[in-house]
Amino acid sequence: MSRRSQWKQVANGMLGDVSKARSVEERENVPEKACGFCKNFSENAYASDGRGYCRKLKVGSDIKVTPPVYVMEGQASLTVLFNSDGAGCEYFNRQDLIDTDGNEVNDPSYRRVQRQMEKAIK
Amino acid sequence: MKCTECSHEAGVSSFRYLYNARIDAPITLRQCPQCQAWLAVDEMAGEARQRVDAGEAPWGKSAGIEGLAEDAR
Amino acid sequence: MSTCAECRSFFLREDEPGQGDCVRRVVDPRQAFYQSKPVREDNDASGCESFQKK
Amino acid sequence: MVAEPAQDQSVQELEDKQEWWWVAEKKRSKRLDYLRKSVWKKGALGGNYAPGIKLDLECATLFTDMWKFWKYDPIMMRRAKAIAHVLDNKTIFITDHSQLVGYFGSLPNTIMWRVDGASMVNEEAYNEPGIMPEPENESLQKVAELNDYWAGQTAVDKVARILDPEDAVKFLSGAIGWGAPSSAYGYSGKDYEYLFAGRRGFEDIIEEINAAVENAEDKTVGVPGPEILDIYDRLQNWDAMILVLEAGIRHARRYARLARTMAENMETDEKRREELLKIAETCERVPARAPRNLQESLQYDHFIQIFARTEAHEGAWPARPDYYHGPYYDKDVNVDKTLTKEEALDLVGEFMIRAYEVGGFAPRWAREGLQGITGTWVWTLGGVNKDGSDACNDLTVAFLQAARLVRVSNPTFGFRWHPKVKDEVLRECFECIRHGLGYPSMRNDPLLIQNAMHWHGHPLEEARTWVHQACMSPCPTTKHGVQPMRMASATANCAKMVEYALHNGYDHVVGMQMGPETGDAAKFHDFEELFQAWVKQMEWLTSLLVRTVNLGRYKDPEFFGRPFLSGMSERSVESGLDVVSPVGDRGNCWVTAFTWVENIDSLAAVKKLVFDDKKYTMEQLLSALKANWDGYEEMRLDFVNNAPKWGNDDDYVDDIMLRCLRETARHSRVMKCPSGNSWPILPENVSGNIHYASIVGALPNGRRCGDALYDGGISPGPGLDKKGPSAVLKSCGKIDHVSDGRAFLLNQRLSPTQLAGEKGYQLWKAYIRTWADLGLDHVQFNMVSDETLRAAQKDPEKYSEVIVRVAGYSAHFVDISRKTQDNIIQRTVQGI
Amino acid sequence: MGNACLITEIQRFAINDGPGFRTNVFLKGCPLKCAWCHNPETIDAKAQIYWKKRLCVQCGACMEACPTEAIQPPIDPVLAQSEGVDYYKIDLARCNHSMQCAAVCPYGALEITGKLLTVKEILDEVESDLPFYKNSGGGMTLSGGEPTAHPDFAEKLLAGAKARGLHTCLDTNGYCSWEVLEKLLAYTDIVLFDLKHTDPEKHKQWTGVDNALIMKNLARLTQTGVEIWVRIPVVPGFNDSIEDHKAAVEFLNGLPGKIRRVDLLPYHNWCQDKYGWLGLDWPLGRVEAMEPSLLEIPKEFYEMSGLKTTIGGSGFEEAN
Repeated sequence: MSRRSQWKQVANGMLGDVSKARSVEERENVPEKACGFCKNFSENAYASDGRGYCRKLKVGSDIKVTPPVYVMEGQASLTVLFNSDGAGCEYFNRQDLIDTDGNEVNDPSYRRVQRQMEKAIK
Repeated sequence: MKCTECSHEAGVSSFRYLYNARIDAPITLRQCPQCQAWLAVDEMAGEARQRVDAGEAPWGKSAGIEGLAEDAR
Repeated sequence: MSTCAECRSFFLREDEPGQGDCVRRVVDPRQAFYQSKPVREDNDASGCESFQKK
Repeated sequence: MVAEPAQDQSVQELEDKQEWWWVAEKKRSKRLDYLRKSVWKKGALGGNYAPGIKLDLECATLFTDMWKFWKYDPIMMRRAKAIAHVLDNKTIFITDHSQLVGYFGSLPNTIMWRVDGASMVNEEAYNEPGIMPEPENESLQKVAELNDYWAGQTAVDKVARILDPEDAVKFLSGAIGWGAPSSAYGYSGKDYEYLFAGRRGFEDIIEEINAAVENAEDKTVGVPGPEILDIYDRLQNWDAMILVLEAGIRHARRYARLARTMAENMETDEKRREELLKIAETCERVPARAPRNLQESLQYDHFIQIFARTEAHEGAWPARPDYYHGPYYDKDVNVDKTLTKEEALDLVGEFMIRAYEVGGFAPRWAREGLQGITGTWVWTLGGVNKDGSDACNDLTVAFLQAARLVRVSNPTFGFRWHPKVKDEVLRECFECIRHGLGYPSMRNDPLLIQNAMHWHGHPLEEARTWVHQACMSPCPTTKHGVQPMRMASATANCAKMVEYALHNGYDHVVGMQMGPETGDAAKFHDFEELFQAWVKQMEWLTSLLVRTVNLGRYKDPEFFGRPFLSGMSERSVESGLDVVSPVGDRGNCWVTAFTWVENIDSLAAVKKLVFDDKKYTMEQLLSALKANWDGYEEMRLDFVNNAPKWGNDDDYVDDIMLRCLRETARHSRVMKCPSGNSWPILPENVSGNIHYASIVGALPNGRRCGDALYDGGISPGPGLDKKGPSAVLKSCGKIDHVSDGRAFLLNQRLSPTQLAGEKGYQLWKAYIRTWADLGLDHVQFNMVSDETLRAAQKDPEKYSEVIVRVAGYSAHFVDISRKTQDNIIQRTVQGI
Repeated sequence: MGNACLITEIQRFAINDGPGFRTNVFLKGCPLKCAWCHNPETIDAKAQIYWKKRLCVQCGACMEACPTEAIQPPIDPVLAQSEGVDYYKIDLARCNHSMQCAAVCPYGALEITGKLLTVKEILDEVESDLPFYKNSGGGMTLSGGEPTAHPDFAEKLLAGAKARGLHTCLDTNGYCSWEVLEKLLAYTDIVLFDLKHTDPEKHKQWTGVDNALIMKNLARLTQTGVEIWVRIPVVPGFNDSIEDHKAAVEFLNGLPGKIRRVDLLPYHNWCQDKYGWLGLDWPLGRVEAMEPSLLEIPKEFYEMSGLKTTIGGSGFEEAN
């Protein structure tokens, strides 16, 4: 894969899907095993709208298909959303959420997108 | 390391690291993963010294460095 | 049907026929102010909560 | 709500206790008191908006409706029509007791939403709890619809699509840079020389445009040829400018109408009725025609700011109010005597409050990096005239006095100090600092003028018109000097340079290969190898950001378009080009260097303890860093305490600072902006040191991932400047503030008790003279005691008005996150 | 002798010890034992060890390193730090000042005070604040301890400073032979002269020495024409009564020559940590610091008698 096409794939994960039209339901829905509840989720420092990285899986992985595709080696991380469904991912590792009020400043390993999280923890 | 509040025991690094009271002192603030209390930790000894008051400010989550490491100048 | 022209908050514009300003006093938790919004005189005001007959 | 002061205490008692916020409350007029307390604070508390602040859906909807309707128009025209629609139809308001009007949202408590800027930001708006107007469900539905419509066609979406995908991913990781590469979120300078010095109103500008159009049309109906082809586009742009300027005039007249309606139908108080009629008269005059008095002049300026912000989310507020409004103050107060000093002070105070009120929705990274404020409204005071004579006037003094009465955290002032500043003016500056405002920051005028000439080739007379374009960087307010679009995205998280040099370009926090592979640091034999790796990372990081910004600027007229700002620019009125087009712009770019000094202290620590003393090996150091220093505390303290630190007048580490700066300056001249000019660096932080605390990994200066970074610019690490303020200034003075970079931020905390009374002023004055002699370009002060700050942490209600200097701006102490508060307290108090 | 001396601190940006911004050089060793001394580490002429108990975690590394077994065995750190405890890390009677303990302490809890520095080393550091002196009329202040206790070194240092064009202040208690003082005057622009008490008994009781020599030296000094700032540390129970001030005013106005000004320095106890670090008990430390405003009335009293007087001795009182 050329350098450009490889990075293009990551860029699409960051920009393409997220920017496409989504309904209120799609935005609000938080699956039981959402990626955002996983210890491996790292929220993007640039956007606090729920997009982030998986710290385990690299680009090329796909946890939506069965069986999931896991790519562990590579230059760039897999981009996922807070409310991507991680049910099928064998690396899902739930963590206790703290600092759920969003007042504290950035800590990407712990900060999660506010609205969905507040709904989910209630 | 042992939490002074709930006695949860685990390695220092499994206590969530918050920040240093002062960069030039061995006291840091960490959070107990079990009871979420904020602890002043002696990094040299790997021991939790005391619970740290999180303050009353509504956004004052990472509070409580008052008096810690005050003579570490 | 009641129209904006019949409301106490309506002030007809001299320079634009049929146009007016809806001017109301508002007191929010911090400050008091007058607000203005352009409306047409024949605007349907039946759904307007602030409607007050002249 | 502001807590009540102790009513039984006299001003003198409060002054003795240095409770300046209560002093201000007692001293200011009833009008200012009302206006100051009634204003809605738009800056976020730490990360979240204050209760009651709502997203402005009205303007976003109006804008989108018209944008959809005119979908076949060229972008400038389409935007102009959408803006005009907003200005003609949004709700406007006049607050009780106010004399100046204009807000860019529809109600006092709303934050404007730049819906066409970036779909990422739009998604954040959707996700932000608490800011949806009631009923929430309906608002959410509305926001979702707007987001769906704008997804993929906002300005930043368009730029991101054409960026190199590797650059895009790395930039958007948030690890290395900040800001957005579009004038949708820029800092626009204003051509004040054209507007104010030129005494032009919008009608005058429209006339000039019409003349230009006539001239151009002669060609488009004349001899065919390639040279006339781009005139067709320019004609569209000119039309767009006129359209939006006319909308501005109409918008002001809506206020005039409202004020008259209030005066004639509602107001019973005779005095207030007169004021309302004065407002009406003012808004009938400006912006259509040039102002005739102080109120008109201030109102004109405010309208310009509001319209520019209706067009784009401007993150800064470059202004030089004493210089441009001074003649009107002089005329009204000193010559015609139509205003008393007190009345003028009310206007000036309200002018600041109206700016304080302005705030748009900002994404979380921006709120975290600019805690407590909505943008860097740094207004420029003092300085020199074009002929080099002292430009300070009575209005300079009035602004400094008004600042102490209204005590807002935004705008703040940067004062252009020069040797000819009169003692009475300098005393006013000092009073502001002594009252704990944290501003004005002091800027070294002769030096910065020289700097502007050195880096960007501004001619002397133009360089002398400079204003702060954001927190720090000077920019002329002239036809070719003014920079219409400075993008924050050339803001580098510099600590990553040394982090990547140590980890072969790999980012352990983000989990990506970010920088170039500069070699396994464990195998470095000497300091030179490490330093060369650092140089490569520095070049890579700054180049990536500059590429992004350059492309954003180049494509902005195509992707965004600024008809209003173009109408404010002599260059655009003359040429018919979008003002953001680099053509005819001399260039005034800079790379903001966040978290810079970490590089210096880290490199010095490695040099000393690994390569010179050989106390540790590189392997040991890398293991400790990988473990985030966990289990290596003794070694960590060694790296903190036994390695030389910047700011102690120690050549060992100061020389490393100079080497790093000079390598960067060399690279600055290689990188070019779209106008072909250089990209010098400018170390400063705002509160990015907190935002980046968890994004920068462990470093050899002894910090762990999670610790606040240093407070920025060239300020030494908090508590690490052990030799006192003179050593700090000496270290900083080794930097060539002309050729090593664009400007250098320095924070100092001074002890309030030492600066009490006349002797305090004398001490400060001697300090400032020395600061200037040593050739520094900037210094700003925090002068609030630890005790007060600690008390404010415990009892925020009671201390809600305490202001502190963060970095490059001031904020109310209670509005910033606890981590930032602690970081400020830890800054060494100097001068005890 | 005289080329190097033990220095406890070179304090830059000092603003209360002579005009303008100054660099204070603190020499170690003083013949007086003032009960209120604010710099107890400067009394002893030898290098000493600070033990900062709040930094000490009782790891025991110092005990292993000490060649004379002068280190107390570790106890519970909480106990060691508790109020009123008499535990002190070093058995001062056995300590031979090998400084091994300070060298090995990983916590920085043991620290040496007193560093041997040469005239050149000191002046190089002092000179680095030249731009500050230039803008404020500042310079070097030689302090202590007692500079006149090191006559040769003090002379070389002051002479060296003058040779480099620096303004100099000599901060002295006046307890030395006239010859020493005279020798130093040649290189001194301003003498900061401590006046503690006019009563010989009380003086002896609180400082350990008689004041006759001091008062004689001050009188003689006023005849030389050198600029003199008399500094009175006002200590509760010692010299803060109106009678004490009256006596001081009388004495000062009875001097054969003029003094430039009087600085009333309110007593404070901020230095009590240092006593603790040295293992010394400091009875006066329990006396609360004096509010500077309490000296407003005495100040007026001095001024009414024609003496220009300040509280706190700021170097910027007379700046322009």
